[in-house]
Amino acid sequence: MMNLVELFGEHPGWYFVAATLTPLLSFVLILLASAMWCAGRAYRATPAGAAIFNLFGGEERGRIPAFVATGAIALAFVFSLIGFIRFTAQQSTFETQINQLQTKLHQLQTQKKTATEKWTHELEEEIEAEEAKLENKEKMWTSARSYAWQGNFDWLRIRPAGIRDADNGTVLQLGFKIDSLSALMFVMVTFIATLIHVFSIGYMSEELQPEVEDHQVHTAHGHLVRRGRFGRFFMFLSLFCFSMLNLVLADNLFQVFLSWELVGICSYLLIGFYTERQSASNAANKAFITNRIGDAGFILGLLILWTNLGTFNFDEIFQRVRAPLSDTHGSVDVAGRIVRGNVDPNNTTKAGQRFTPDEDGSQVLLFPHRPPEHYHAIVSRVSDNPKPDQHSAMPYWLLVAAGLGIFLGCVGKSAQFPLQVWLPDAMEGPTPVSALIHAATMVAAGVYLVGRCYPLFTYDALVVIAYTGGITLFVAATIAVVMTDIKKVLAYSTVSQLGYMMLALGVGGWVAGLFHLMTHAFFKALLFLCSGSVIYGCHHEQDMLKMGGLFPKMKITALSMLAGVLAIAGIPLFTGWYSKDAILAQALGFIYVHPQHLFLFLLPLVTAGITAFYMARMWLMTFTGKPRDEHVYEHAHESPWTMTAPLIILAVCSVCVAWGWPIYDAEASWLEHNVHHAQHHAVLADFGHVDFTESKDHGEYWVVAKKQAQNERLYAFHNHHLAGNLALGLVAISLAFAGLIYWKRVLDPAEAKEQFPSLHAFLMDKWRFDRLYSVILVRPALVVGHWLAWFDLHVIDGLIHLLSWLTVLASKWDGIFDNAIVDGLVNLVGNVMYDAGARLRNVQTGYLRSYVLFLVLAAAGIFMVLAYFVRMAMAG
Amino acid sequence: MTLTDVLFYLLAATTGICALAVVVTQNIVRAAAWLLFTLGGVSGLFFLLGADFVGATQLLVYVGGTLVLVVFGVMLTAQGPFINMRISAAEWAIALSVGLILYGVLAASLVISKQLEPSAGQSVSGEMADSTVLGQSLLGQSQAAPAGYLAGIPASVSRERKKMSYLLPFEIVSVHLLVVLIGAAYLARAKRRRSAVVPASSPQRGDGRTNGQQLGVTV
Amino acid sequence: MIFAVGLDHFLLLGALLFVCGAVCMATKRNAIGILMGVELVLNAATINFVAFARYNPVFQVEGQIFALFVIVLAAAEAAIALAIVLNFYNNHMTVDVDTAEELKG
Amino acid sequence: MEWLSSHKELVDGILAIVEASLLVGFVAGSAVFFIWLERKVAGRIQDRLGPTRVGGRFGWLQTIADGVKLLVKEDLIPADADQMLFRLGPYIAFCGAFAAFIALPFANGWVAKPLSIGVFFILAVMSTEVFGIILAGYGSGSKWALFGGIREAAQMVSYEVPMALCVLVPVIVAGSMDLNYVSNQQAGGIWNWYLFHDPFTFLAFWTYFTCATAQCKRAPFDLAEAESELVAGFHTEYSGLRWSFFFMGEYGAMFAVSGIAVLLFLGGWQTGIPFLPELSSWLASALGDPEQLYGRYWLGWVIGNSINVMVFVVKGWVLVFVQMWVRWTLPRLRIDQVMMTCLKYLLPISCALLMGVSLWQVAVYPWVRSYFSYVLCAVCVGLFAWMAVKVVTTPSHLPVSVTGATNLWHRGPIPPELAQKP
Repeated sequence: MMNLVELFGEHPGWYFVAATLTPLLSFVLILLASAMWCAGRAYRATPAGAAIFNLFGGEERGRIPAFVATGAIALAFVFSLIGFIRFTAQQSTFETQINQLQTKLHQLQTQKKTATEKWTHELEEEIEAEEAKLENKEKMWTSARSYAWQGNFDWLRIRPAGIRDADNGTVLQLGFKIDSLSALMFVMVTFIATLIHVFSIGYMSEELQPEVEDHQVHTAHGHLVRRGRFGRFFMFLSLFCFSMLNLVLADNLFQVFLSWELVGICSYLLIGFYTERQSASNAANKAFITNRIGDAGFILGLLILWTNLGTFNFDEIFQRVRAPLSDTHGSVDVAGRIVRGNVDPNNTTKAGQRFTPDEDGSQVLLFPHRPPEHYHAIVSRVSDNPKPDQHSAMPYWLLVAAGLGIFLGCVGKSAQFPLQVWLPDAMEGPTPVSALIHAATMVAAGVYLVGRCYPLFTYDALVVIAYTGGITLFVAATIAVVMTDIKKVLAYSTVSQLGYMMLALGVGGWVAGLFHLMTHAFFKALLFLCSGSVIYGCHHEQDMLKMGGLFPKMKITALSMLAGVLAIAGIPLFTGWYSKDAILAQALGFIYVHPQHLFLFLLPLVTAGITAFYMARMWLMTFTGKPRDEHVYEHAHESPWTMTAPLIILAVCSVCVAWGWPIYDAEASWLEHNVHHAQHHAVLADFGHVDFTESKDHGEYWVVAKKQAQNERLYAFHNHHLAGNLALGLVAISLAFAGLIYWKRVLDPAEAKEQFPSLHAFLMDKWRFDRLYSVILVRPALVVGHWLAWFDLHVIDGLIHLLSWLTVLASKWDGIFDNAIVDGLVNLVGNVMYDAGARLRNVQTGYLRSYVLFLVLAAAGIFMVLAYFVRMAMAG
Repeated sequence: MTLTDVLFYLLAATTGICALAVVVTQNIVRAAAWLLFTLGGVSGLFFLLGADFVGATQLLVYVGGTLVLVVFGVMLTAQGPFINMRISAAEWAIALSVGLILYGVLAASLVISKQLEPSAGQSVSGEMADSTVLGQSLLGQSQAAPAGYLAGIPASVSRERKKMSYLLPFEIVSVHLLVVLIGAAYLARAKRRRSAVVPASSPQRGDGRTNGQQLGVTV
Repeated sequence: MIFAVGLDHFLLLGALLFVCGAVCMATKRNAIGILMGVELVLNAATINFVAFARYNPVFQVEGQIFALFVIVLAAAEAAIALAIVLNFYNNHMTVDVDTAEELKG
Repeated sequence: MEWLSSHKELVDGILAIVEASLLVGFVAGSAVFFIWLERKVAGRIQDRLGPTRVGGRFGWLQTIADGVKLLVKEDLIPADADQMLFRLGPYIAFCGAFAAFIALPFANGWVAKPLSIGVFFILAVMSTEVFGIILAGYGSGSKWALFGGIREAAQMVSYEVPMALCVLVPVIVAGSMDLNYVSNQQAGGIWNWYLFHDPFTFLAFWTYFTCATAQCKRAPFDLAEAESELVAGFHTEYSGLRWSFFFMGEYGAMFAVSGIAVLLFLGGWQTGIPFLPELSSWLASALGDPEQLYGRYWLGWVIGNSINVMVFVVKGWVLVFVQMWVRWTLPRLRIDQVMMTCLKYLLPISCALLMGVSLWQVAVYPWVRSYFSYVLCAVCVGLFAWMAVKVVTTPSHLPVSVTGATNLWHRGPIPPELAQKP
């Protein structure tokens, strides 16, 4: 116990580990309980079995699993809250001190500029002292962070035979590294997950009955009747929470990958929760397979990184890829950049190969992640065998491929442009699942990973990311406009919001993207839960064409959903506003520098309007106007408090979770500042403004540095309001438009449908993606499969039959040969032996004493021989 | 011809003669008695050599333990008061000749080695390791023989010794003893079936002679 | 002078005991007599060990240690052998080893 | 002096003979004394007087007379006996007991052969005694003798084990098997005796003494010569001098085991008077440094040692007396009970004691160890004093001759049913 106290006191990072493990614990508990239940049920004829069966719930297995899971996740939330508070406290103290030092240093330098000669050297001394202090303080902060907020241990270590050195061999580690991003993610995930657990207690309540009738599955005897799966649902939820938190917690790519797959399987299980429904199982398979495609890329990326960098740890990877901030000779100009160059393999010496820096060289310089005492960051010779503690080089295209591979994984997980098809179908799962997985957390995992791995991505990779995001957000938004299923609309909006995030990351808006991730998590969860509440109220009616005018029936739901709608639409002072403005501003700054990428700004800008339109459409169609379906309308009712309470909380959150002071300032959001702490210096190096006035001359690297030095962020900062206002204008217009159509009924959507039937069909058909895939992927696969089956059936089997026939034939002859010759020989030998034995047996008198005599004789003989040999040896 | 030599010759004579007596005597219990003197003589030789501990152990284990066991064995398997199994003269002749051959060979090899290394054997090491050293080397604390080709070490050369442990053999022997204890108890336990049958229907019992089963109660 | 006792004398005595033991084993029909022969042989070995321990300073520990082990193992051997003899007696109603000729070829 | 140093071995031989004869004399003498003592003790315990007439008072010549009788008795050997073994038996038995005295120090450094493994040696040679008895029992060619011999052998062989284990207990405490060293360790106050050293040695003493009694085939373990069952056990067929050899052996063994007990547990020749060593050393330092002291006043050293011898012998006799006391007080066990006592109780107990004392040495707080002996000593002395007081204050029945009662089986007023009989 004492140890635990010390552990959490000195290494508060373990709070997060605890938060990660609690859901796992609940998962295991529920699993064991249900295992016992099943065992007991199998033997419930016997008294013992019956006892166990009743002990673990009997026929009516109440809400206990739900309470266990909810309690676990709530506990996790408490843990991560404590951890978060402690982390922010420590961080803020250190950073205030560091800022004070920096300001003082700045004052001194300005003084030095204006001072007279006689004071200069004293000032210089003082400056040096201050610099030393600053460096010291930063060192302290890093060490404190690594001491308190990081930790890892070797999970398994596979060595090549003979290597005993700890640095060699394959080491897979499990570890945790907490920075403000992951801390925030923890709080966010656990908080939302807790609310969603509470919500699901209400929403899944009908699964409590021992017999549930599934109206959507038709069997020979009418509807399918099955056992309720309340506990299973929460078990999956717990497992899911564990894997998601573990993903956030991880400090190395391998752990991320593990939890990545766990998340995938959980989403598979939850999407296919209503297994009996064909659509559900199809959707589950679809999601899973689509993710496999992405994960193939992920694995490729992992392999490339492992082979070239020899480590999975984030910090080490980044230290190897990106130039260090400073080396023994002071600050480095290309600090935090990817240094490219050419390696001349012919010109190799003992020191290694010659490396000539070049801004578009074919190789990338890899830096040591355990630098020696005295070293020069940019070297002209790299060792030709990549060791983690010395300079080496790897092909540039491989780095790009690795980045793209990992990004492909994220594309699959976050349903980006080529692979976005699975997410809308995933709405087959229960609505809380949709809320938890497909809005708040799992799809966020992709974005989170892109953010984590940011330093890995070269400029080219980033551009790809940005375009993927752009296309995705536009496509999804357009589809969302025509969807009538309320959950599908939300699903597409999710896809498009994720596109926003990806785009932001691509254009260097690291903070903006992840900031949007947080805010979006809140309001999207809110929206989904609201839709869930609506669906629940309307007895699992999801089609908006059958709703309408529900506002008086379910006020709380309607109002909280309105908050979510406004938030996602980016109305000022709602959370969405801060993040979306940041993204747009970044995109604008980006195209200022790279005008050729104009679309990267236009698409999000336009889509902001579209978003506002379809969200408004959804809300209005659902809650206003006159009811379209009387049956639904009469039965509609407000949900129980377990469902509404989370709605209210989330509504409040999605209004004010991003506020800062002053509220009206889009850049003063505290959430954003907190995310900002975690930003890797590579981001600034790639997109930030670099000041060359004080930098020392490092020969030709100057050129590289200068050419790479852009300042997208500077422009973004200056044009923040421009972008924001443009978007706001569009939003206002589209809101008004939506209002006219769906509220005032000035325009009729049906007319628009008749106006552009082809476009509508195209959009309804989701841009024909599924059809395209089935044409170019599925059908060819089937055809090839048939060919292969035919080949297998006729050619291979034929060969095998032939072989077997030949074998039989041969073995016949062989049998003859065996019996005649081999056995003959063997028998001959056996007979000889037998006769010999029959003659020799007489030696075995069976009398102990004769044996002893033989022994003694043998001893004598041996002694004679020995004596003879010894004499020979000694004498000769 | 010092006192030690005299004692040696006395003890050696006792030992050898008694050993021969063990061989020639036909009565097994007398053989045991002669064996007693042989063993006693051997332990006396140990004392003479200064190996007190070994000598005492010899007495305790052999005379106090093994011999008594042997006599028990005699009496448990006794069919008459004086057991007597003669063998043919021919066998005697063979055995004796073989034994003589062996002895000749051994003596010859001794002589040969004498010729080869005249200094061998005549050097008396000043001090015999006392029980403390033995105990320590059984615990692996003291120093034992130097590694190397044993025969290659000329006598009277005491060289740098390395630490070597007899702890493991010691443990093994103890465990071995335990196993033996159990095994012997298992093997020798009175067979119910037999002990039910034997005393009644054993022809060579009856007249005032002892039989093993009765004594088995006492032992 | 020849009477000065040296290593050889002990070795000769050991050899004598050894041979006596061997012959004893070879001539006794009584199982226990054979056991006695074994004891003699083991004692011969012990004598040699201790004599070496005395006359070769290199072995002054080993000689005694090995002698001890020999003694202990001899005791164990005797116990087991007697147990076997008792079994033998239970099965054959005699301790004449010549009756144990099941292994006769 | 020259001559001595030049003919060292000759001198050694002569010395050996002298020492041996001294020891034989002691053993024989003590045997004589013990036999007399036994008869007296037996008599007293059975409300008899025991020998009174021979040699005037106390019948102190009784044993001599018996000896003469034994010498002149006919020495007969049964026809069915195995002559050689029959003759051999008593000598082996006696030698076994006698050889124990070779390593038994009577005083500081006064020991025939100082051995670093003295106690082990003594146990070893005493274990050979059993063989003589077996031979005697077997050689007599008599069923009774054989039974006695076998029983005896079984009993002694099995009782050796717990006895040796108990001996190991103080050996562990002292860290040596050299009896001289062990008893020097216990110099000083009585609380330094290993008896009081710790609870395990304390218990070990009693266990050892029990085993020793059985080892000497003394009652209540004297199944070898259980008159009621087998006439006289292994020495049924013996008479005359051979028979007396057995008895010398027995009494020698009794004194030997008692001597071991004294040396290991009861401080050997140490008087147990506190501060005596300090006193003597102070004296020595007052008179000059010890080496010179021994050089100058070697006579004083001899005298002191002679006193030690007396102390030692008296302690040994006391224990022997206790053995006799027990013999005439307790009834005889059955053979199976004897074996059970050894194998089922004494053996585990002694093992436990061995482990316990080892743990005590390594695992107990030093201050506990240092103070425990005082406490235990105080308790024991107190108990002893109380017992003594009790014994003295309880009225004891005087022997018949003194009371003058005519009816040996009945004491006090004659009961009426007896009185009415004519």
